[in-house]
Amino acid sequence: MNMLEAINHTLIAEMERDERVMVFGEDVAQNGGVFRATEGLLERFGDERVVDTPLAEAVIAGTAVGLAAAGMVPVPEIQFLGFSYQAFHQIAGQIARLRYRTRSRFEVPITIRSPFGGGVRTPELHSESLEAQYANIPGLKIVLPSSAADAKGLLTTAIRDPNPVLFLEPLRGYRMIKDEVPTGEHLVPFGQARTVTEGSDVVVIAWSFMVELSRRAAAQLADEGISVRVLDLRTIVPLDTEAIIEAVEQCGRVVVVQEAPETNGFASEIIATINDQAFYSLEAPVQRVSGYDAPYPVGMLEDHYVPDVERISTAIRRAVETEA
Amino acid sequence: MNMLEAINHTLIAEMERDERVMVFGEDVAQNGGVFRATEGLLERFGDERVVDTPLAEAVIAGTAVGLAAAGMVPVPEIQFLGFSYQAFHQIAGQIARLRYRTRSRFEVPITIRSPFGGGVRTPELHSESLEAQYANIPGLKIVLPSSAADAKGLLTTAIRDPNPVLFLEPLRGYRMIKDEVPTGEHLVPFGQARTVTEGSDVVVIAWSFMVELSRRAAAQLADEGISVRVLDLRTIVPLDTEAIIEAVEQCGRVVVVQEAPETNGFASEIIATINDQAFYSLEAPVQRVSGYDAPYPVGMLEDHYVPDVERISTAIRRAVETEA
Amino acid sequence: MTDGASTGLPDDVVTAMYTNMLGARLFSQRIFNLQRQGRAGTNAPIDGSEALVVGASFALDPEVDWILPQYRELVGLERFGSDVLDRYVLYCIGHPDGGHIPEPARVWPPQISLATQVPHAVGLAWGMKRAKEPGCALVFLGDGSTSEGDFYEAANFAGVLDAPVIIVVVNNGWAISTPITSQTRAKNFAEKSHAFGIPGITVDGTDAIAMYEAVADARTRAIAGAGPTLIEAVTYRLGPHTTADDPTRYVPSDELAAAQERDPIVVMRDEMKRRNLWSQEGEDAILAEADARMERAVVAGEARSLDPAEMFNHVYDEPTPRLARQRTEFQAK
Amino acid sequence: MTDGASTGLPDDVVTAMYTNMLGARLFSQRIFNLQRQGRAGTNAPIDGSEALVVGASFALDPEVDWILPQYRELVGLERFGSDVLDRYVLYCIGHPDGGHIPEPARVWPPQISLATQVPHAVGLAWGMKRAKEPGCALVFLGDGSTSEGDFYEAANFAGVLDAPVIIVVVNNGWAISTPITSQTRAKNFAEKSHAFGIPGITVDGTDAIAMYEAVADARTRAIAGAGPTLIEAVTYRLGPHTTADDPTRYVPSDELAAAQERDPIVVMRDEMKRRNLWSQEGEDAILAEADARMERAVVAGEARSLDPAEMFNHVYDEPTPRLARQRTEFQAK
Ligand SMILES: Cc1ncc(C[n+]2csc(CCOP(=O)(O)OP(=O)(O)O)c2C)c(N)n1
Ligand SMILES: Cc1ncc(C[n+]2csc(CCOP(=O)(O)OP(=O)(O)O)c2C)c(N)n1
Ligand SMILES: [Mg+2]
Ligand SMILES: [Mg+2]
Repeated sequence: MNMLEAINHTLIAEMERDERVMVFGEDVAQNGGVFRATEGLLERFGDERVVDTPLAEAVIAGTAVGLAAAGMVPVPEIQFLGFSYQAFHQIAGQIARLRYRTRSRFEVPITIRSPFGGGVRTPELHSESLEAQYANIPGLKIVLPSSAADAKGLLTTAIRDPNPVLFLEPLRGYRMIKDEVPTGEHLVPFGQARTVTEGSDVVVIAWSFMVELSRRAAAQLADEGISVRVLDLRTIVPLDTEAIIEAVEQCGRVVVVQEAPETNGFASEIIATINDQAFYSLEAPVQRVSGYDAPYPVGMLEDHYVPDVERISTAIRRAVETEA
Repeated sequence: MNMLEAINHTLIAEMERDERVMVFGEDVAQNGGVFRATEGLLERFGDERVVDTPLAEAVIAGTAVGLAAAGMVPVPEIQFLGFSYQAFHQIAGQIARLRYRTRSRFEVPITIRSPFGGGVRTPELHSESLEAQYANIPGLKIVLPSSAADAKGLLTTAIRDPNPVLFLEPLRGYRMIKDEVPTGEHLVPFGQARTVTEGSDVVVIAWSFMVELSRRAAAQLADEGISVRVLDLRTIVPLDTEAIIEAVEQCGRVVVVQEAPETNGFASEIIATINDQAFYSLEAPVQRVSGYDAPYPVGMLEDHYVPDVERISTAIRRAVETEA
Repeated sequence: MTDGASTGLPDDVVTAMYTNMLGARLFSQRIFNLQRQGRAGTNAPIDGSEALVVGASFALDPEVDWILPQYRELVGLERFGSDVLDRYVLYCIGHPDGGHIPEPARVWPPQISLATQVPHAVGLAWGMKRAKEPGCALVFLGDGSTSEGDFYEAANFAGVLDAPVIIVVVNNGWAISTPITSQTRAKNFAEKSHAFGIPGITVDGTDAIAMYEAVADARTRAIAGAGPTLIEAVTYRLGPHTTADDPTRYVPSDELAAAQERDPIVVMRDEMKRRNLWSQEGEDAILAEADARMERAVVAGEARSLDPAEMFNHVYDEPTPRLARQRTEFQAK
Repeated sequence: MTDGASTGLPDDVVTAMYTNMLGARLFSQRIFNLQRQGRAGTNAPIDGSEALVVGASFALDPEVDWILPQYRELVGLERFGSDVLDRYVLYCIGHPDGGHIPEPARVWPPQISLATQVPHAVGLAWGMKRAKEPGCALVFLGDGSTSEGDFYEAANFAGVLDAPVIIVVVNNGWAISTPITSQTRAKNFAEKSHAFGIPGITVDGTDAIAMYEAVADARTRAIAGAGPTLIEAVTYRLGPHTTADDPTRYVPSDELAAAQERDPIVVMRDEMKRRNLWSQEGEDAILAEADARMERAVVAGEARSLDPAEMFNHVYDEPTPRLARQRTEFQAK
């Protein structure tokens, strides 16, 4: 099953399980979503639970707050993560804080789904990786599945979580990523990283589509005799610090890969966390592979911008070659 | 002169120098700004250049784009940085990118002024330190003066810079920070950190009001025989990587202080930068002092939340005591 | 403008409204003074909004309806439960429990990020409609706040949804120092309803009974499934914007003097007199009781304990490992 | 609705407009096909908007006025300079120079983040007013885009500023799959002008001459200092939303069939015929020339070189040290 199908199935399963779950956003109902992630929901659950909203991201996010207060479990979609900027004041200023402000009188069991990431020649603001801009905002959980099975397991957990969750789906992986998805109920807990490939020379830490590229780099380097562990964070908030420490202790050498611009991307936080808690296990500086500090570029340039297997492999080689 | 006066004088000087400069925002004209930063501008420059806008941050930022295209030099004010969230899509999605998108057909010489930071019992969303959320957005420059003299020198540079600048003013320092301000034209270039106090055992890297607290901690620890260098970054984009490397090489031990929440604050980027470029000079892990990963709290709790001299001193002691 | 001529409202209701209005002003003044004494943070006095707040709250049913205030209204919502005031006092003195108005009071805490509460109200009304609950949601926002995108986006969506929501624009002439003429060229704020295809009316917001009636009508429509209403309540801000403001810098004194003639307390007192319900002793007794009530709130508020580690609670239902680590470090200090 | 009955527009202007409209549709179809051949990215065809785009552009003065498009309009702006089309072709094939429409063409590049261009237009008009420049700014946005806060905030501020701006809402019935009935309950989009206190009119957007006149009037007002105008141009989206869309999933076929009766090209062709300006040969010649013009644009566009390191330019006027380092690393690869 591909990731899109896994998401679609999970939405159906959760809507069947809990009739408080509502899906809404731009083009999610009649059209089944511009990528068909919400296909068939309208027919199945009716127009009270699956709603095409006006073209207004702030009110999509903002009404979710009120719906939650009315006892609903809102699963709004922001059509592309770049347009979550229009809702930033509601997400960062309201959704993330309502529980805190009201000492839990109002819970915020909202899951905001949104695709992001490059490599598929989308127009401007459709491809940006913005997870780091959200990671500095306390109160949100930030989930980035890299496999279809995890998409199911993490989305199920997200919808049932009483906290607000940003559920970020890799656009490039929607149809490309295919794997075995458990049938029946399947929950993946937040804050538990996944070891994608075992290895002992170096650990590559990644999330979302960069996990797939890191896996390919690892496979390639195995032929060169480099044993690469790939660690998929799955959620960046909460962060599985223990898994990171353990991997650093065992491998001593680290590469962090992100699609976002270098400056203050989430890779910086990983490096800072390693500095705080596993400094003495480092045998060499952590290598970071990032997008560049330029806006996400247009189609003819994007393959140069987004990290690829080659750049990841180069960084891995550099990590293992650097003197201790 | 205090920082507020320095800002006010600089605005007057720049508006006198260049009649394209326009100041606008909520309550900036008739009322001279809620902190009086724009006091007297209306009387001096008239209501074509000093304008009270409707209460709408997105259009304050958005019209600045158009004004710039018409040849103006817009210096809009966002009353408190927390409300820049309402303009996030214009700042991050438009202002930061217009030059890039149009290959410099349209320049964006906009300086957005905004106060931020805690410690003065303001209501919700008035105290948040959001610089890290902007630092991950290519195309912006981010300036955070910590002295009155720098407020003048950096604001002058900002207004004359043909790129968009976020000029973030420490609320707590407006009247508290007083120092000698050069009379006449005074420009401080971007990307050049300032050594606030010399020292050789440990370097404390900070920006904005945390520089003042770090200076106090350094003074205090001098009595204990610890020689603390305090480095004020002044601008986080561009970042003075050279000054950071040099300080790390000389001191070997580092503390980074920020008011923002720990996770993915700009301190993370400093640590990542040190990892990239000065790893082998580190004699101990970098210590980071931050706000906590909770929303900025209400008045009775804020002194517990914001880093203070004591927390900074503790971190400095820990940095020098940690074994190499 | 809907006229506020007195109607069939029973005398005891009118007296209760007047009592509530007097209390609101007194509570507000006391909190203002607490700030002056360094015992409370920045706060925004209600002066001028008493009639429209009390009138609206009396037209609602506290058992089924919701109120989402901006920040100026909380002292006037006694009818929605005494917790509202007690918690607002905590809020003003900077205690985190001030943001928690306990059940069953159907009132949201103050909103500082202007107009963001309008989408919340629309979402709440939408949810109530879906759940087939009987009530409606009423949201207050200021004239200045109508310039924010959130107001328009939410009011427009409310129209599409036929959501049972009442949007009350409190036109008090000012947004801090910015007059309504710098805010919009719309003929009035009720006119903005055309953009959403919903009814919009302008009410004399200094007249509690007029406000009562307008909200009662809107509520009837909302509950009948006829959708939202936009109510512009016209009044004048009789005090400073907040404790941090100096209105003499910008409010024309003649305009203020004219507005004071229509002080909502005076307007309602006249109605009380017309109905032979008013006496000086009665007024003194109301004020004395309000004073005692406020004193209790302040004493209790200031006595309320607070563990600084509270700062780490309620970020999530359970702290993340990192937050738990930060709390441990904090407590070890 | 303003009637589109033909007026005193000279024949040569009408012919020029028709030529422009035919070209617009042809260019759009060619670019659509490029995407199908894998030679261009996602793009949005103009079908249905030709009359309103060309009508508007003819009512403006390319020497002094500005146009801020959404994304569907750029193929129709030949009057503002041939660079507009050439650059739009580059834009669609993913070349960064596509975003740079060189001077003196007073046209902004496509805007993807919907409605964000409206504040830009208002700011530009505001600046022109302050600079006492003679022109105005015209901004296009879709029916769906009117639901965004930016539209309301900007139109409202434009009213306060008396900014010389013309806001054209292209009501083509759809925002991707979302019909206007899910977008708003407003009677029509011109009604939204009440919220801003500015004139609002509804025009038949399939009639280029009606559009011409409406924009000409609005421009006269704008330049006279009488402030902004909101124009709703009513048409119907005759094609898919973009190359990525399948409208058969949601567009009722009878509705589409009815709309095709009012195809703007047909409407204008009828006017040409009425004026005895039309002939099959004439039409063929126009199309042949447009075809050749487009061919040149595509050939030049596809031949245009591109250094991948361009990706690091124009982020700032001068790269920051970090960006310069990244560029060096990139080039060393
Ligand atoms: C989004 C946002 N922008 C700016 C502010 C700062 N601010 C606080 S109150 C205020 C004026 C509000 O005016 P209005 O909406 O008319 O309400 P009033 O105070 O008159 O009751 C402003 C600008 C804010 N709190 N939130
Ligand atoms: C802020 C934002 N939200 C969502 C989108 C995704 N999107 C692209 S086009 C579109 C529909 C636009 O409809 P309308 O404004 O009516 O213009 P039309 O395409 O009909 O010309 C949507 C939702 C976007 N580009 N920008
Ligand atoms: Mg007001
Ligand atoms: Mg449309």
